[in-house]
Amino acid sequence: MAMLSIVYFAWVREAIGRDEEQVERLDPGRTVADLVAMLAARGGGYAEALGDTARLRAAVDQRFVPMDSLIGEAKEVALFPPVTGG
Amino acid sequence: MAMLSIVYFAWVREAIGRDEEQVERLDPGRTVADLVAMLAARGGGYAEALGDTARLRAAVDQRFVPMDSLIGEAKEVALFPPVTGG
Amino acid sequence: MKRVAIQAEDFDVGGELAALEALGGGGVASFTGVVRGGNGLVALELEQYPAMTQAQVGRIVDEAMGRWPLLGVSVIHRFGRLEPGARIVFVGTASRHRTAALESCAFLIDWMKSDAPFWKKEHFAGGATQWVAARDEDAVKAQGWDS
Amino acid sequence: MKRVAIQAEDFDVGGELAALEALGGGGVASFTGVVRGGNGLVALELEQYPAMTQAQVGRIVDEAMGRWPLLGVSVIHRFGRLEPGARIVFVGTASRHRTAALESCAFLIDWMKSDAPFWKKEHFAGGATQWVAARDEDAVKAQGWDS
Repeated sequence: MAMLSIVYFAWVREAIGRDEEQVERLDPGRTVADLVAMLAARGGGYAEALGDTARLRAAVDQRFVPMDSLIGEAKEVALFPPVTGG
Repeated sequence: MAMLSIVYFAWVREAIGRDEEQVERLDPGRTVADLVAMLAARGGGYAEALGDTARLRAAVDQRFVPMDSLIGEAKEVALFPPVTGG
Repeated sequence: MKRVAIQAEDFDVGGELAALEALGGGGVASFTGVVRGGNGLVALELEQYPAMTQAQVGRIVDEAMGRWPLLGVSVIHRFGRLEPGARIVFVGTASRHRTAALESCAFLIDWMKSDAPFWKKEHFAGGATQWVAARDEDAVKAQGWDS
Repeated sequence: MKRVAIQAEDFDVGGELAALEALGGGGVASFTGVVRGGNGLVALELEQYPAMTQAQVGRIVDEAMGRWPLLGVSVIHRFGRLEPGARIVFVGTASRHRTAALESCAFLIDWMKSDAPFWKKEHFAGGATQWVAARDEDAVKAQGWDS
């Protein structure tokens, strides 16, 4: 079964308590926001980290994307706070 | 008798063949342009270097000034081409 | 010349600039970012998204080289734990035109400061920590280059 | 920190920048001008007006420090005979604000390039020489900062 990697950074990573995990690949019609809602529904650190999408940014296969982007056939979704640069 | 130093730079210096000379201090009503005309009237390298004031720039006591500035009680007048910086 | 380095180690600014000077363009501009102290800060911890950083920085360097007539660009960004006074980021640009060198340097550092995939965590005396929030002004500044 | 040096000798860019980094501002910008080769140029000879140069450069540095919130400025300009690849001029600025560091660096190098009392003579292979003419574009650029 095809899997999707999810990677977390900064306080998203800290709240969830891990920096990477694998989930079953979603229906190609699902968006990043759908994935975030699905993960937040787990409660606990997930709800804390992912409950407010306004505080989150995402990348699909190492490209920044808006939350309503389709995940499609991507291999990796990254969820993180707005970057703070150098 | 009070003297005025005149200093020359770049091709003005080369055409005149010296980098510095002393002249008697002029009447306080005289301008830099008057001094230039007086020197150019000597002919030779002076005429070559100082004949066309549009090609010249000046400083009085180490301050850039327009050609119609009064020399007044200044101690040093510098005559040179437009600067070319670094 | 195009050099992008994402590294934990410090770097030699003089050496980076000498390589850019040697390209023969006549003008080299640079910006170096250093960890600022104050408010009891004992260290800044920089986290990155390694799979993304090198590619993203490379892409923005290509964009700068397309926009300005540059002979060389060097970008270095550090990650890990950095104490006040430590260098974080360096951008160097070489061109025959000083305006091109200066403007592209400003463009690149604006992008590095607002869009590069790094996150900063402040460590204070006594053990308190805090993730630095993104500053809107940086995003606005970087967008100013889009048009 | 304010440093103005008019000298024949080369200088250490890394060392100059390290002194500016040490001021704690967080941002250091620089521009280095290097003699460009080409067209058979074997050397550039820089003549200055010594009684004027140091004071003039000091004055423009003071002006930059009044206009931007700077912690330090370093300006170095060489005179004498310089071969292609040699450094001619350096401007470094340190600030808490990277825009201030970058803008003041651009302001100072524009001034140095258009208004500093230096004259350049080109020496070519075969012995020909030519005084470099002032470029109008430099004067226009420097004036752009007046308002």
